[in-house]
Amino acid sequence: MVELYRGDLEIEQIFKKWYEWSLDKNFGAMVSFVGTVRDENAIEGLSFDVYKPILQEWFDRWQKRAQAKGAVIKMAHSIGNVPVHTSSFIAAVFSPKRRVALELIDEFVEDFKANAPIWKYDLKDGRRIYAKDRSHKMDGSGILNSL
Amino acid sequence: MVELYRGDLEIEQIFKKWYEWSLDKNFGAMVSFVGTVRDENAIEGLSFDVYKPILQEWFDRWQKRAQAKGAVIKMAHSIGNVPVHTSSFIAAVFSPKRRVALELIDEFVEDFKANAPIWKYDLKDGRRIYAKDRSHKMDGSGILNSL
Amino acid sequence: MVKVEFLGPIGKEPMYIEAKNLKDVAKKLQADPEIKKWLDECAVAVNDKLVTSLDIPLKDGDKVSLLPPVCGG
Amino acid sequence: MVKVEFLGPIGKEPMYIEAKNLKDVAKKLQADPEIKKWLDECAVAVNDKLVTSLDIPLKDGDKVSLLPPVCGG
Repeated sequence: MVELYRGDLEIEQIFKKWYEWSLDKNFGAMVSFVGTVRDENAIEGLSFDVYKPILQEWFDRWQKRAQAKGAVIKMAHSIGNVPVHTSSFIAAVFSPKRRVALELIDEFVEDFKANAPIWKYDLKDGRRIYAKDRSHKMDGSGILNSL
Repeated sequence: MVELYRGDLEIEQIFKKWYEWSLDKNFGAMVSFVGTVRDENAIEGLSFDVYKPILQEWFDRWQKRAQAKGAVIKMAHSIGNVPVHTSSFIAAVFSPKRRVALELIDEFVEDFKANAPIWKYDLKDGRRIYAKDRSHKMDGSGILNSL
Repeated sequence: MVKVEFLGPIGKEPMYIEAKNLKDVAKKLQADPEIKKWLDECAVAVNDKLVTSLDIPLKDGDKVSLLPPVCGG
Repeated sequence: MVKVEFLGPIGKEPMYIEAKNLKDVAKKLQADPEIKKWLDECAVAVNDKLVTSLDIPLKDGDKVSLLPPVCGG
């Protein structure tokens, strides 16, 4: 299951929980990715909308792909406001062998950026401004204008 | 600096320390790799010898390479015995942007396996058995037999 | 009636329209200038499954979602 | 005298030998059957710097290290 939390993530707690979960599963490798809000463009933070049903389905497809390689993926993401220098995203891949984990985390994070139904806003003066210039059209975009 | 610890690593503590260190450095991405001893071949654990001077020098070269990309690498490794289902290795890359971190962790871990001066032994019945079949000749091996 | 919902930054309340298939939905949305400007950029889901074709029949109670450009992480 | 040390699983005490360069060291080590069997597989460091050539002069007090195949992690 995708884990969603309001506000910034307690990364150490989530990492600890996942690591401890993994210890008796006989995985040899755990690779994790943490995304932290950078202080740039004079923002106070970022804010996120998440559409859970399609996010979960997208994630389930990745979990099946991981399973076929003997691996497991976990992810957690923020909903709402995340201040500068706190974290909004953590993902981890567990696998018996390191190559699988190193390759999967890379592919997973890139596809996450391109296709996970999450919308990002800059927070400035308490207002949310859609980060359109950093956003990506999902696969299949535009069909409603294709008549 | 390379962090070396006797016995298995307290992964949550090390991760927490590194993560907290990173928060005000304005990195956007942290990618970490954890290696855990698998229960296989009827071993009780693994054991490691480390030659610190050459390990540190190898690591310093990687740190310079990371620095040139605006990134920082950290690593910790065990010395001596590490029981099954505990961890002997953690490395992390911190960088402003995710691509640098995802690519560096992969290259770093692969070169670590090939060239870091660390020797691995299986622990069976309390005895250390050199894991020669899983070991790799370092770059430049064999010159003393080349006359 | 089919429910059309607008996710993320589109910031519009759901619409309820008569439509026998996704083509009908497309025609009606193209007629609204506020919505039309989003259509090139939006992916589409029917009952929370992403679709890549307009040849999809719809029935009463179905839900069509518009997903504008994303950026998680 | 040059100190020759054997790292990791070679499990041998350091040797102290007369050598003007790394070639001299190679010759002496090849003469010891116990050591010779490791030579194909070992990398070599002089004063903790890895080297890739035997054309390296040595002086009194220098240290030569033999590094057998590695496997960290």
